[in-house]
Amino acid sequence: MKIGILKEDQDRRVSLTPDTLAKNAQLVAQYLLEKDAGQSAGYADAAYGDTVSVHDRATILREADLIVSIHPPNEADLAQIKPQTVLVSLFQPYFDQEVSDRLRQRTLRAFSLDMIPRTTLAQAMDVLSSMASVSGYQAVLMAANHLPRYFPMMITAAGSIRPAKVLVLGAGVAGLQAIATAKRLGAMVEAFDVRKAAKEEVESLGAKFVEVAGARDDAGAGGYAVDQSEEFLQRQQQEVQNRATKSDVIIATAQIRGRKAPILVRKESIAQMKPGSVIVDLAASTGGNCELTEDQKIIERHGVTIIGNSNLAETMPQDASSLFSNNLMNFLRLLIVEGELQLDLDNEIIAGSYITP
Amino acid sequence: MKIGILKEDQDRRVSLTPDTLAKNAQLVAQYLLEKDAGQSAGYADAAYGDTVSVHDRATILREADLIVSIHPPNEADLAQIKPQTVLVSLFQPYFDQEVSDRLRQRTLRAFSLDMIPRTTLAQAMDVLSSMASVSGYQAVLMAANHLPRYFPMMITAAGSIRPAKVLVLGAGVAGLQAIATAKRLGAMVEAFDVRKAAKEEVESLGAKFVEVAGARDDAGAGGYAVDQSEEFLQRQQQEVQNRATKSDVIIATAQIRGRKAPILVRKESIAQMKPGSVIVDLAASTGGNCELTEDQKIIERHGVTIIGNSNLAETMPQDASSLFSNNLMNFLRLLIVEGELQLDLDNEIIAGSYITP
Amino acid sequence: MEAILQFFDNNLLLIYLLLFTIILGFEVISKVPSVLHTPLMSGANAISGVVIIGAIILIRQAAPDDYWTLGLGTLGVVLGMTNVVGGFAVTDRMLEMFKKKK
Amino acid sequence: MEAILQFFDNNLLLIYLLLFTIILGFEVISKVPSVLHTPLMSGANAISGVVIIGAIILIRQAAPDDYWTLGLGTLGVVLGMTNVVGGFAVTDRMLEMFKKKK
Amino acid sequence: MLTSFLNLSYLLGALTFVIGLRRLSSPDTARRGNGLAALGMGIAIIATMVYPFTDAPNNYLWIVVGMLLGGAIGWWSAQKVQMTAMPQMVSIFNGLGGACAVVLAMLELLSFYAGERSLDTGALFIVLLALLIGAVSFTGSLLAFGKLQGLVKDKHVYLPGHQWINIFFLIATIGLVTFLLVQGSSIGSIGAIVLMILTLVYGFSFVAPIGGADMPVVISLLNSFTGLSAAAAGLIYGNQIMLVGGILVGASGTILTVLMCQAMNRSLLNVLIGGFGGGGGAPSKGAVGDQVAKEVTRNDAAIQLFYSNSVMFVPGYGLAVAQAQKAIKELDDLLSANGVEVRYAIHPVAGRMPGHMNVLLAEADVPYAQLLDLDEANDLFANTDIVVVVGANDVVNPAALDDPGSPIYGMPVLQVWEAKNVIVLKRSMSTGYAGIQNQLFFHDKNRMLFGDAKKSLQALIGEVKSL
Amino acid sequence: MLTSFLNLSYLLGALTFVIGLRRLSSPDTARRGNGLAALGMGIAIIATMVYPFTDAPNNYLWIVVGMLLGGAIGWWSAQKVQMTAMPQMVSIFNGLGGACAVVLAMLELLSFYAGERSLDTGALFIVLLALLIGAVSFTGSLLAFGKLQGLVKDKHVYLPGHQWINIFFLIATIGLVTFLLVQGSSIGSIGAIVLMILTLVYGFSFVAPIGGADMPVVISLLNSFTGLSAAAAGLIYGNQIMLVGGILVGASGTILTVLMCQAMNRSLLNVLIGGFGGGGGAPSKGAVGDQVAKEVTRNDAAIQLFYSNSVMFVPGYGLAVAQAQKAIKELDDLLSANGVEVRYAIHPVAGRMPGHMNVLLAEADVPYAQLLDLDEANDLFANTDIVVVVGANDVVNPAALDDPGSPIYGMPVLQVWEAKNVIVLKRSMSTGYAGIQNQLFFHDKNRMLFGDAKKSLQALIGEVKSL
Ligand SMILES: NC(=O)c1ccc[n+]([C@@H]2O[C@H](COP(=O)([O-])OP(=O)(O)OC[C@H]3O[C@@H](n4cnc5c(N)ncnc54)[C@H](OP(=O)(O)O)[C@@H]3O)[C@@H](O)[C@H]2O)c1
Ligand SMILES: NC(=O)c1ccc[n+]([C@@H]2O[C@H](COP(=O)([O-])OP(=O)(O)OC[C@H]3O[C@@H](n4cnc5c(N)ncnc54)[C@H](OP(=O)(O)O)[C@@H]3O)[C@@H](O)[C@H]2O)c1
Ligand SMILES: NC(=O)c1ccc[n+]([C@@H]2O[C@H](COP(=O)([O-])OP(=O)(O)OC[C@H]3O[C@@H](n4cnc5c(N)ncnc54)[C@H](O)[C@@H]3O)[C@@H](O)[C@H]2O)c1
Ligand SMILES: NC(=O)c1ccc[n+]([C@@H]2O[C@H](COP(=O)([O-])OP(=O)(O)OC[C@H]3O[C@@H](n4cnc5c(N)ncnc54)[C@H](O)[C@@H]3O)[C@@H](O)[C@H]2O)c1
Repeated sequence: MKIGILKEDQDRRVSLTPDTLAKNAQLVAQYLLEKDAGQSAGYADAAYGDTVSVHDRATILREADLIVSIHPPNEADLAQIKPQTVLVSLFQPYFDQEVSDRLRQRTLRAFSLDMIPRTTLAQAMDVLSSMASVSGYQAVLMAANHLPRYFPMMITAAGSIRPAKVLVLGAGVAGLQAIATAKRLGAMVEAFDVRKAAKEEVESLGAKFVEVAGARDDAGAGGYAVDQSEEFLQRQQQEVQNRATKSDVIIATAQIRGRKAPILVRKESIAQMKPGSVIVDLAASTGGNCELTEDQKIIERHGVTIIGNSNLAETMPQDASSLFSNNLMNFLRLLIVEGELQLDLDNEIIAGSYITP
Repeated sequence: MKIGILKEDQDRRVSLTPDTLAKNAQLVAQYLLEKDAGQSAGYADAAYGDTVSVHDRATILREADLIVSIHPPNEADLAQIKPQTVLVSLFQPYFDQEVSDRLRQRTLRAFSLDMIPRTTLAQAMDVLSSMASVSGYQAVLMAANHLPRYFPMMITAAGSIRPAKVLVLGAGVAGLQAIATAKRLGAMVEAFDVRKAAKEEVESLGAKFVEVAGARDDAGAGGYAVDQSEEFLQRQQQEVQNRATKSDVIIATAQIRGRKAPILVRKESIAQMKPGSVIVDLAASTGGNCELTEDQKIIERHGVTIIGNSNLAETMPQDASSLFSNNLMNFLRLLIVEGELQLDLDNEIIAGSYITP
Repeated sequence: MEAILQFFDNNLLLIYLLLFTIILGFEVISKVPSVLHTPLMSGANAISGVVIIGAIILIRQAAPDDYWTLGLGTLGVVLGMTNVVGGFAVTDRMLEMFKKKK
Repeated sequence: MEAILQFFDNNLLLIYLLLFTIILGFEVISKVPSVLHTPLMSGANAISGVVIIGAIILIRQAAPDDYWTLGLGTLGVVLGMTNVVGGFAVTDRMLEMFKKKK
Repeated sequence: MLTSFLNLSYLLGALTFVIGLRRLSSPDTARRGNGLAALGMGIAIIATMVYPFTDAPNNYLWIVVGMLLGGAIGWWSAQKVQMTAMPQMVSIFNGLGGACAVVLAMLELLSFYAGERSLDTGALFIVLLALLIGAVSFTGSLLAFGKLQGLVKDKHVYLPGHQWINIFFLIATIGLVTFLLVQGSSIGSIGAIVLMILTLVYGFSFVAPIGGADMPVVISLLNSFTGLSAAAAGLIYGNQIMLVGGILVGASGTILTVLMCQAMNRSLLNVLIGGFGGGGGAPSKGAVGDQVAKEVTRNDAAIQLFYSNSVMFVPGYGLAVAQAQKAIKELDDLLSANGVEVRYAIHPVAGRMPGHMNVLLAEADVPYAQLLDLDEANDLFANTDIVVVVGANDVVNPAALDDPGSPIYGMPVLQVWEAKNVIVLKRSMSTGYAGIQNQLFFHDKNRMLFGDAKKSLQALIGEVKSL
Repeated sequence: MLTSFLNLSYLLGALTFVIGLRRLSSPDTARRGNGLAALGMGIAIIATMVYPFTDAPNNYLWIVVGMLLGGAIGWWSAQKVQMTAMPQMVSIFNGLGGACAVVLAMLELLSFYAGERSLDTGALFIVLLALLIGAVSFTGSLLAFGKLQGLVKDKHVYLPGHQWINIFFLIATIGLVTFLLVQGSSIGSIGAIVLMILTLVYGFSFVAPIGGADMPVVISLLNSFTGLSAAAAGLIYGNQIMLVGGILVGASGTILTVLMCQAMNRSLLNVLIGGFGGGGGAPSKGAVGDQVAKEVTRNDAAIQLFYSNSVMFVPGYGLAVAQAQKAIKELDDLLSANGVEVRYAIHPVAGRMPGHMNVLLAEADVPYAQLLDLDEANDLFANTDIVVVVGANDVVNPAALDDPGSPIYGMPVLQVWEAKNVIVLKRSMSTGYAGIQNQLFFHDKNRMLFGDAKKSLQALIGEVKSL
């Protein structure tokens, strides 16, 4: 079986790294690497060694039996791919609802990594988690870099600096990592979320949980958040408004699967924030938790820097690639048995991620 | 007495902040603020309140009896200033050796804040310390932001990430703050310096000290480093080379007062570093500790990002201004007694910083 | 009452001794770490087998043909000796794991 | 030797008592926190003033005209009483600072 | 001269008892203390054997045979008994000591009633006391043994209203003793026999309603009874070592009983009375359906840890919830200082976010070098003495390897059961994130230590410090 | 009947002594223990007073006058003495007890030599023992008092080769006692007088070479001597309470002496012999030039902290060097748990970099709310019971305020001397970064606790836990 590794277009990461391949030689396969695919992540073509052959994109699209990438190949690429080829990527069918139809039309078989169920068992393949974790970490670093103030408290000869207040909205994977990182840097951290379990999770990192009473429970939603009542959302926004005006940094990560992100920080709240404060909105790609967020942009409004970026993992390409690559490989090892594709639809993970049945 | 506050040219900080002025109303003076001087640091003109009048630069240069700024006024500005005016700024006479002559020629009286002796007593006015502290903190954040890897160790479902190794060269104020910040973020930190006391100081932050035997002692140099023997420097570079090739991040802060910074990281060492590694060179303005550093630039060489910037304090303008401002005010309170300039040359601090006697 | 006081005055030292022994028994134990509760109980139990001495004295002083006393006394010796030997041995085994390292 | 053994057998209970008292004395102190060393010393010192009882007995049994014995005995009472009263009082003062809060 | 020798031996013996007990109460000296007491006992026995009683027929054969027999039985059973069955063993030995006192007292009484010996009321009282205490101790110990050994189920011996039965026995015993004292020798040996039977039954009944879990406390109490009966026998024979030894055991046994209750956070009365009412104790915390996970006490856990060579901590989400990171590090430091090799096995998905455990342990300053990842740890478990699982669950679930029906089948887990012993610290038997039961908890090698992880760790720290 | 009453009173008294001593060894019960022993003593004295000796002339007037006099002196001096002079006071009381024994023994001997009373060799030996031990204790205690009170300088009483002098005294005493025993009453009262003088001198000489700093140990030793002499007197009078009380004090005094030596990390022999050779002890650590900073022991410091209402820590560079941040937090937690209000005063330039203390304390998880900056702290010192300066120096130097010649004159500092007490933890008297001496160390309110900050804090933690 020939596995093609594409170079990402607007992303410095790569989907498979040399280390992963070296550790998983038992996966009987032939790897075709697009030229300079790993370059920007710190993995030169040479690092992949002899077992991997380097080609141009067209060759790979044409010849590979299975093509891996982080972002899905574009339409032009798809046109070049031979039928029945297997694609593994983040197709995000929740946002691009026709994607499976398009792929099926071309008789391609596609697995979307973001559709892997978030069970304990599947965690080793859960790229959403590993990338969210990177994002959460980077979000705090970015905020710290943009904040014109210190994070930690400092009592110095030139005056006493009070610790920065960081508010984390949404305590999923990214949110938790953001909490941990901000705490490490010495900030006072509070967080909130609508999931019941979130309180314990937040407190398990030593941060303060902001409770807004009356959240709708999420039992049965598989760990994902559910829609909340209008009245609740209002009270929540009230609370966020209160906290936001007192915060130096807001890290917004609240998302609801397959829907627009909830707006948690309204214009008015932003206007009341201290000048220089920073909002990092990781939910930007689905509309953002902050009303003023513009996706993929760093803007300043009312003296507040608003960073809209849902792909911060890309800013830490080396480790992010390595994590992605390990996740992906764990998935491939499920998919490929002794060099053959094994489409075991009884397997929850395979069935869940197979978007072109 | 009229005190003029200039807006900085290439710097987001401001030399006096509203908070400082509010807290020091007892200093009988009239403040003339250049328009938008504090804007970029988060201090709008309005924040300065009624006691401060806002003017254009020319007016201030013309009318003020005492002019404060972070960077010295340029020649054009100087030409506009009336004789006998007192200037307080960072003139850096060690680097710009003719500055005092130039000022004296214009019969201006100048105090250079960087010349304040670094005694325990003068610490409250020691802008070098407070700014270096900001720089050390920001250097680590910047490095973390540029490093394509995590700082902390992470054992995750997508593989284990080893902690980043951070090497801090020069354990002065900036170096120590860098050590503390990098440790907070979870990196493994080692540091070295030629001062004897540095070992204890580094260890007092829980980091490892890299010893290179045979350093020349510095007793009597007032805490500043002294030149080292050629042979020692060679062994040191050897050691740095060893450590550097194993480091993910190098924060270079080694400086010798009034001289070119020692080159501690040679080209060859950089070539051997892991791709993606980051060097932040705070000594850039005096030549840099790293052979390839280019001042005020972020470059990539051999896959290593080299950030040359001696003015990182500027990237955290709000707190940096506030600290600077407090330092400056402490100095002014020494200089101005009941609204009158008190040129007490018996005072070590005043005498030390008075560069146009 | 008179008799008790009489007894008290006559056995003053014995009473001092009894009281002091009781206090000593309390004292000696009062700060034992709970990890030692069972071994200590076992050791104390072995000591309570001291009653065997009574059985020995009894037999030694019994008439050689008083089989009733001899038999029961020997039963007492067997019981007491089991208690003593078993008690100390079992305690020792329990305490083996406290052997100092190195 | 014979005399000593004789003494031993005759005063068996007394010897038990002495030995047990000594052990008790050791035991009772053996785990005192060092903050209590001085008060404890002081308290023990007060107790050693029990010798005053000897002086009282002496005087009560002395002839009323034996001024020598009476005088010296009274000296003994004064000394002993000073030791007892002063000792306990001083200990109490030292221990005042251990008063429980709240 | 020879009397002096006997007296001296007894004095020596008594001293070794005191000092032996003293040393038994500190781990460092306990073993030597036990040896010392044994030595003293030996000296006393030998002295008793060789002292030339005037006109005594001696009957050495009987004695030696009895001693050899008893010694052999005692030694043999002490060697055979399993470490886990120690309390039972102690109980049975204790019962035998009580029985010995019964025998002595009965002989004394029989000859008294037969008119061969005269006893004044005081002496008679003491003999009766030896009899009754010894008898209660005897049957009580036997029943305690049975319960601990699992031969007798609590419910088999517990009668409704048992507390009234026991009160009746108590009154009956006191009444009978008073009666016998008043009657003197006139009543004949039947009185003694009735008293013996009554108290034997009373001993059994006394222990019957007390829950199996409280048996150690009961044994300790019965042990102090045996001591008292030995002391009473000592008074009969005017023998100081029996007197002193018995009193010592009586006193220390009593205080030990109280301490044991304290360690269980209960009062002695509560154990005895509570048992009266409860009839069998509360169901174990470790029970899930039919299966019951075995528990370990904090002190046993502490001993195991302290005297092991290598310990592996397996932190999980519970560590984070309990915010026990500093406590785990403190325990680590204490153990390390004693030469125990301490490491941490970090499962990739332990906690609730990637690197959760790393964040916590870094906060507590655990050096990176001590952290092992999954593969490293799995290689090492077989050579690890004790694994301490702190609030982890799914990541140590063997179902991932051996239960194809399990939702986590196929996930790599930390195979802690490969280690020699496992101790799991968690609050209850509830499940973890994945919501599935964990067979590890019922594994032979595993013991549960229930409670909040931080509190449990702090308790362990306290115990280890007291060692 | 009345004898029983006397015996019972004595028994009760003896028991209160035992229990009193027991309680004295735990802080919670110490005060009541002392009261109990005092009560027992009172009962024993009253019983002795009222028991009707057959044909006794009683002479109550003498006794009552003596008791009132002694009681008044004792009470008055106990109330007047300063807290810091307690050991001296104990010493002098102890000496008086010894003197009392001397008086009793001398009276006994005088009547013996006058032929008014007969004593067998054993009894004579015991009387001589009471005399000699009491005498040594008497003069020894007086000298110890003098040394502690500063009335006698070590060098004034120390003779070259003093150890030989003492050995000579020892041999002479033994020789004389043997001689007196052999001679019996034939020698006349001169023998007793010579022995008394000899042993009085010996007591003085015994203490002479021992360094002033070791006096508490010596007092404890002499105290156990007094106990023994009381016990000997008890044997003379056949009086159990004197016997038991004396023996108790003798035994516990001995063990206490050993414990005190251990707490000083020395052996008893070392104190006694070391003194023999050393003649005056090592110079104090706290001496700089003419000035001597006063030290505090760890246990005194711990008591002060534990029983205070508010404590302010002042961390400095030494905290960082010692990496004592976790230790300070642990002590904080312990004190807070006891209701002490704990805060931290952070000087702006403490440490070696801006925010140095913040970094460390954040690492140890000290909540930000507990950190006070310079102005906040200076406002609070006056209401703070104890300031604990942990490895800070320049930042608490009063010279900054009151010594215009000082290089740091004008710098704002933490005015810790405004608090009720200050304890400084550092390793020596060396200077800090600025290289200037610190008058705070010699301040009346200040006490030094020398040693590495982490070790000292850990020692304090240990002491506080034992309270
Ligand atoms: N790492 C990640 O990125 C991530 C993200 C999301 C989900 N997960 C999932 O989370 C699970 C992690 O496994 P795990 O073993 O760490 O945790 P776990 O399986 O969730 O088990 C945690 C255990 O800790 C105990 N516990 C909770 N609070 C405690 C306290 N205060 N003191 C003592 N024990 C306490 C609970 O039992 P008691 O209630 O009986 O005390 C519980 O059984 C995996 O299933 C994983 O898939 C991981
Ligand atoms: N904060 C800043 O930015 C900065 C930067 C540079 C210089 N400084 C200067 O540093 C000084 C700071 O004052 P400070 O009071 O914090 O420190 P300091 O005046 O330097 O005094 C520190 C004291 O700690 C003691 N010490 C050192 N190691 C110890 C250990 N292991 N255990 C216990 N004690 C130990 C030392 O005494 P022993 O040797 O007797 O133990 C020393 O006297 C000021 O003079 C300041 O101007 C500050
Ligand atoms: N099975 C596994 O082992 C596994 C693996 C990864 C994640 N998970 C779980 O899945 C869950 C979601 O993780 P994620 O990071 O991908 O979530 P996400 O990115 O979908 O959402 C981020 C967070 O935002 C929260 N949120 C949604 N609406 C909100 C609102 N209106 N206000 C505040 N917060 C709001 C969500 O509750 C969630 O915690 C988490 O509970 C995580 O623990 C489980
Ligand atoms: N009196 C005060 O209270 C006070 C205030 C501020 C700073 N200081 C002291 O002044 C000193 C200098 O501080 P700074 O940060 O301004 O110094 P700096 O910026 O001049 O130099 C930074 C560090 O580089 C080191 N260095 C020089 N040559 C080196 C070489 N070849 N290799 C390695 N390291 C080399 C120096 O020793 C110094 O520690 C420090 O000791 C600091 O504690 C004192």
